[in-house]
Amino acid sequence: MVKVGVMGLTGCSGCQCEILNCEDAINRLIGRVEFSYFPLAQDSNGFSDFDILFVEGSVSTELDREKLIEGRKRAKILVAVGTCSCYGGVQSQRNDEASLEEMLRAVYGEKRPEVRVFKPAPLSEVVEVDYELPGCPMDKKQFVYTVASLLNGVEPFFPKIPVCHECKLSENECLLLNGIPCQGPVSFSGCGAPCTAQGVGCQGCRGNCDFPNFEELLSIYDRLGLKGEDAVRFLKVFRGKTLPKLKERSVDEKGA
Amino acid sequence: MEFHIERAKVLPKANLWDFLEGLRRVSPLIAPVRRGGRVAFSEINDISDVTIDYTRTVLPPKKFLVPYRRVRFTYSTEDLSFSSTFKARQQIIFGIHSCDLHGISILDSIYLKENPDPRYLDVRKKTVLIGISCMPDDFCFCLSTGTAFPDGANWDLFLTDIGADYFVSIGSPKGDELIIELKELFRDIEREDLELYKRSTKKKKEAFRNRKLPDLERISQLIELEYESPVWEEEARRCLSCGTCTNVCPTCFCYTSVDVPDFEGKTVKRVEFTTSCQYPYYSLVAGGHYFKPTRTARFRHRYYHKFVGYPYQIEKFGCVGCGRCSAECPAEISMVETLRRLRGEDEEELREAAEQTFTDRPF
Amino acid sequence: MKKSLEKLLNKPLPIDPFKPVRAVITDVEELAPDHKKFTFSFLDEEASDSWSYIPGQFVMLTVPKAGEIPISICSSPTRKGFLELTVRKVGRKTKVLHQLKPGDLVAIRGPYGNGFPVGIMENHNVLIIAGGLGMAPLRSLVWYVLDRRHRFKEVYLLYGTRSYEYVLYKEELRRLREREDIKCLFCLDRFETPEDERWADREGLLTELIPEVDLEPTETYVAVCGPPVAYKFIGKELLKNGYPESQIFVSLERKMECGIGKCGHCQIGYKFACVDGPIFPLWDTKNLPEML
Amino acid sequence: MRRELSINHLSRVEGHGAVNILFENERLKEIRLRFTEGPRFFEFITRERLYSEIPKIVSRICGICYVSHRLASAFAVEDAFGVKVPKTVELLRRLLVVGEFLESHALHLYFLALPDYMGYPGAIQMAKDYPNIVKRGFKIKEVGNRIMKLIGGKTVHGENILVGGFASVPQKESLERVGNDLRALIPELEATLSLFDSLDYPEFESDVPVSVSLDSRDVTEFSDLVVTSDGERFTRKEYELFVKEEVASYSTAKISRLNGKPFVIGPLARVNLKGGALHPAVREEMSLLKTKFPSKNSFYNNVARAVELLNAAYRGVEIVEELLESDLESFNASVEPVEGTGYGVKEAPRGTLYHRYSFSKDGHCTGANIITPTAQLQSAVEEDLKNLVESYSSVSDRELKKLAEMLVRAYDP
Ligand SMILES: Cc1cc2nc3c(=O)[nH]c(=O)nc-3n(C[C@H](O)[C@H](O)[C@H](O)COP(=O)(O)OP(=O)(O)OC[C@H]3O[C@@H](n4cnc5c(N)ncnc54)[C@H](O)[C@@H]3O)c2cc1C
Ligand code: SF4
Ligand code: SF4
Ligand code: SF4
Repeated sequence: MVKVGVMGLTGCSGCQCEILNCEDAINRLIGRVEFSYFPLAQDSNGFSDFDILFVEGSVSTELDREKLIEGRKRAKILVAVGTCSCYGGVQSQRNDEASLEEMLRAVYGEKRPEVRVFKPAPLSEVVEVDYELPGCPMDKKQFVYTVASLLNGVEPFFPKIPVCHECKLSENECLLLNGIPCQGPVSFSGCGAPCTAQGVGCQGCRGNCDFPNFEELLSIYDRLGLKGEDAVRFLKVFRGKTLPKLKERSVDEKGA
Repeated sequence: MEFHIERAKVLPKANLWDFLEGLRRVSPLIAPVRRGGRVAFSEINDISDVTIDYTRTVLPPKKFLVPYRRVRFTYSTEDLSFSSTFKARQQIIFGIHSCDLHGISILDSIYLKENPDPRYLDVRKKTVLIGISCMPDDFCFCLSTGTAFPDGANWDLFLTDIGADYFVSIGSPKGDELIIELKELFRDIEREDLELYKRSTKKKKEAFRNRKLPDLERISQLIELEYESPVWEEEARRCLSCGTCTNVCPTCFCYTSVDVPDFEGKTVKRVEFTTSCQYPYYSLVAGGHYFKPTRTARFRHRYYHKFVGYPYQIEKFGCVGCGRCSAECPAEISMVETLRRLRGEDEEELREAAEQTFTDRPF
Repeated sequence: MKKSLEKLLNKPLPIDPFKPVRAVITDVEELAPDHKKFTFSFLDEEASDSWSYIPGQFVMLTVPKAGEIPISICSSPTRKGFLELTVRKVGRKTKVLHQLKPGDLVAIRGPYGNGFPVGIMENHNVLIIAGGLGMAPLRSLVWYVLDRRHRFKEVYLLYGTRSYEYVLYKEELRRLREREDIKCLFCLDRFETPEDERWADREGLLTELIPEVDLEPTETYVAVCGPPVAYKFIGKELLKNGYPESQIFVSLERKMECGIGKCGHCQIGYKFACVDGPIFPLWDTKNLPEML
Repeated sequence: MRRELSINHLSRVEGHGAVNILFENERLKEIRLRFTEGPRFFEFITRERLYSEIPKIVSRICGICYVSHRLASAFAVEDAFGVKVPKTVELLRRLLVVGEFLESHALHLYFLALPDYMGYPGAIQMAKDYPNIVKRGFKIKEVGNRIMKLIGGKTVHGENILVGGFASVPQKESLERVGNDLRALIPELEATLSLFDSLDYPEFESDVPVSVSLDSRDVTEFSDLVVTSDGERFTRKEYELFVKEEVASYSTAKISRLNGKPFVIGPLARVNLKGGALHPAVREEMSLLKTKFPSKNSFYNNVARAVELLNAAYRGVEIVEELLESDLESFNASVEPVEGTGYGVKEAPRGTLYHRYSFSKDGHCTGANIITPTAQLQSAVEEDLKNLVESYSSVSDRELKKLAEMLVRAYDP
């Protein structure tokens, strides 16, 4: 039996829900895989050795940290699921704009919770992560593919190509050409571009594709009326610190 | 005076819908359909969905010949026996514009000349291509690429709008069979029809007058000689590397393949999916080395391949002037503009060039 | 309809060039860290008999569950009944391959590519220059030439790699060095262990060995394979020493998915590494942009 | 003598909770329900963001009831800017809520709660022996997911739920399919109701003084008014006057009190307060149940949930029918930012939810407050736990722990 764990740190449980939404996969996994740790779905969660440990959520408290470090020690393969665990998630979008103290004051006033808290951080800042499945929430199909690959001892393959790829191949009209700010050209595909299919600009929930051209995108936004800081904040929601400092990039740096 | 030609017929416009209905009785019918602001080639269930009057679809009809995602094989891990359930079906694709027909003949050369792909051949043999005439918009430059008219290509029927009727050219025995099958809808051509047909050619050419068209004379050499031109970098600065230009192109063919095992590890699917030379990973090899490391290199490569690579491989340009890559580009980069800048043409010269393309074309 | 197109479309369906044949691993040898040599034999006798190739060609190897990779053939067509591939572990698919053992099944299609122009090399001197893993395809050429020794004039083998630890085919090379009919010159990037010193003729780069070759350049065909960065320097040095650029052949690698000119990844300028290469005359490197 | 019972990690609840029960000299000294979930600073990260970004950001508060957060925040923004949405938007939003309740309640009932009563650690293990029951849970969830995906774009965090309406709306054919799905689901939901009605719930009487709910017919309708079992009524603007939040040092969730007292929200509170307004077919079904409403037994939250599930499907069918007759062309209102503050309340699956935002005149958020059901339930659940421990003081530690867990779970905090 392959031992699988699903651990939640600080997040919205959306990714764990998506795992529970994989009815087919779960049914087929029963008998091959033992969920030895999955507190959202079951009691008796032994913290034993894991063949694969999926971790959702960002590291935001001392407890998160301890659980993650312990999990890493016991896991042969550790997979970060969701944007929180891969990049820090929405909660980390203003990490660079304020100190932890300011953040706490904005939420709790002068009192402080007893637990020790940190600025929300992705797993990779604390432990080594083997694979990342970003997305808010992560994509079910990619999850199933990853599980299937790992069960077979093969690494999953996710080229970081932009969301435009999937959007165009679904024959959607380009939203940018229709005046709607969209992050498709700079975002990592794999979701099947569900948002753009509905006429909502891609919000970049899966983070950056390889060598994104933010500068050109910002100048397009500017033409569409999304200007200055607002445009940068729009890009920052899910990218947090993975959004590069924009002014310093030039076109012919490697891959640019 | 008796006037009789068997290789063309006339379809009164009023009969078009009956014609489509007739086609659909023969085999599954694919035709352009309007959805929201876009037109897409789709399988037709209801003839009234068909749009005759369109300028360009987002994706070319290529998707019905080479699907963007396809399973090449399934293999068993126990005995490594490779099998494929693929079976081409009969289909009619109706309403293809001239540029796209030329696009298909480019694909024919790519897939069938060297190491022919049986799967493509199977699909192609079972597909009937019916073209229709069109008028250009600001993005079209098929006149430069020599693909504005469907001369001597690979189609079965071609409908040219001559006012009240369609002038139907018959390009193959398969096309002829369809006409015979539905002969009550057609009439023989008369002298006036031929006159109108000739005039329609002129009318389409006229529509390109006073338009900026790229001059493709010696373009292959020019691109090689201007390989280091700053134009590439200037244009590439705006490029988002989003791959739209290649994904919508009727002649692009690049793909990546991955093996996808099932949970039990018993069978594996070999999946091929369309990719683009604009993506960095396209040229990434061991040691993290990118053969096309910069956006400029990737941007330039597309032009290089279209105008230098294809001519070397298949003796035709890889561009049919359909204008999709420019019309769909989110950064509004225009192929015409880039080529024009590369040549260093100013407005005046450009108009001259446009005149010239009327008379002689490279292919 | 155009004649050419009509001809293409009227052909009967060909056999699927994407479909590999089955082979079994008969031997695995660890050559150096992360480098293994695999020996295969075909399950199907017909495939086994009809299998022939030219040095410098490659195959598409299906690593079960992981996918297909292009790998140069390192055995010589002069020795029949088996096929050898040397593979370095660099990523997803090669990692899985390295776990396979004798008796395991794989699937192979090919051979692909043009290979070295062995026909026109006959009756000339042959200078073989290998860097690192470039020794793999050139090993095929070495044995081809040695097995038909009388057809060639002088033969030289220059081989350079990181350190003794990374020397491939150690035992074989040691024996080659003892032969009279091939001259071997070996170098290592840097001497660090006594073994390094014992093994190599020289500390330094391959380019430094070239002037030591005692051949009439115009009478010589040169075959080069190594890391892409080395080509520029090796090419320059060869030209400086008088070797004509139409007689120098280099083997180039690109990303590759299909091996038969359908996937596009391997384009080098206007050529395809898989069907127009992977062996290119040095002249092409001047004229194909981004060749190196 | 001290005796301490602690459940460090509550399983089968969304988020992270822990319970500490402290006895001194055989008497209950203290009960603490702690939420150890890391803070995510939503009140902080929404600041300076454009109003249009708010629903997207706060959606991430909870992956199960994200529709509620998105809608409550959209209500608040629309309130601040004085936006009136067209009828279609209202209907589609209500249909979304149907999807949300199907998904969330089915998840809770079948996957989080039921294993307790059937004696399994979780639904995955239960599936081996009761495949059909678990399958039913999946099926209900699936229909909910399909609705949310159809309208919102994704099953979780659909980005099409925006201030002012939607960027696009489904085709009529898809809506018809939803209607059929819902109709086909009704027998399954009836079976669910009788299953949860038939379970053996622990004997228990809660003495949390007040129940609170929105003043709508049921959860599939929206309202700006809040009603309490004390007969109090107040508007969304007054919410913070009545419901006061404070920071408890031991928990990262804040604690709320209504007029200084703990209060309950959620399925049981809603059915107790507004059960009479449910769909007639549901009321009929309810009259046949073993369980009688109003009920003071918090474990009956589970039955109330099953009641709401059935009601959601019936209402969903009605909404679809109305949508099919309405014009699907106008699916968003124009939104022009003005300076001001707006309020939004909504019944989330686990209880009443409140959002407030202030905006500068160019539409940047200048302040936010979000009161989640979890925060509001905290003191009520603590109160209930106290009561539970006192009434079951004689049972073993293990059993008591188990009971405490089941009780917390019944609230699905
Ligand atoms: C004609 C030809 C002959 C080759 N001969 C040999 C040989 O004899 N021995 C040998 O060890 N290798 C050879 N290679 C390289 C070999 O194909 C790659 O190392 C292999 O495909 C990597 O696969 P992977 O899945 O393990 O790596 P991946 O996980 O796919 O990638 C790991 C790294 O390898 C790169 N890579 C992927 N595909 C290729 C590729 N086709 N070529 C080079 N790098 C690639 C990736 O970009 C990445 O940087 C040859 C390649 C070509 C084109
Ligand atoms: S389209 Fe963009 S926002 Fe939507 S799921 Fe994909 S990456 Fe996320
Ligand atoms: S390169 Fe552009 S214009 Fe040319 S065929 Fe392709 S999409 Fe059309
Ligand atoms: S290399 Fe680029 S331009 Fe050429 S066919 Fe491939 S994707 Fe298209």
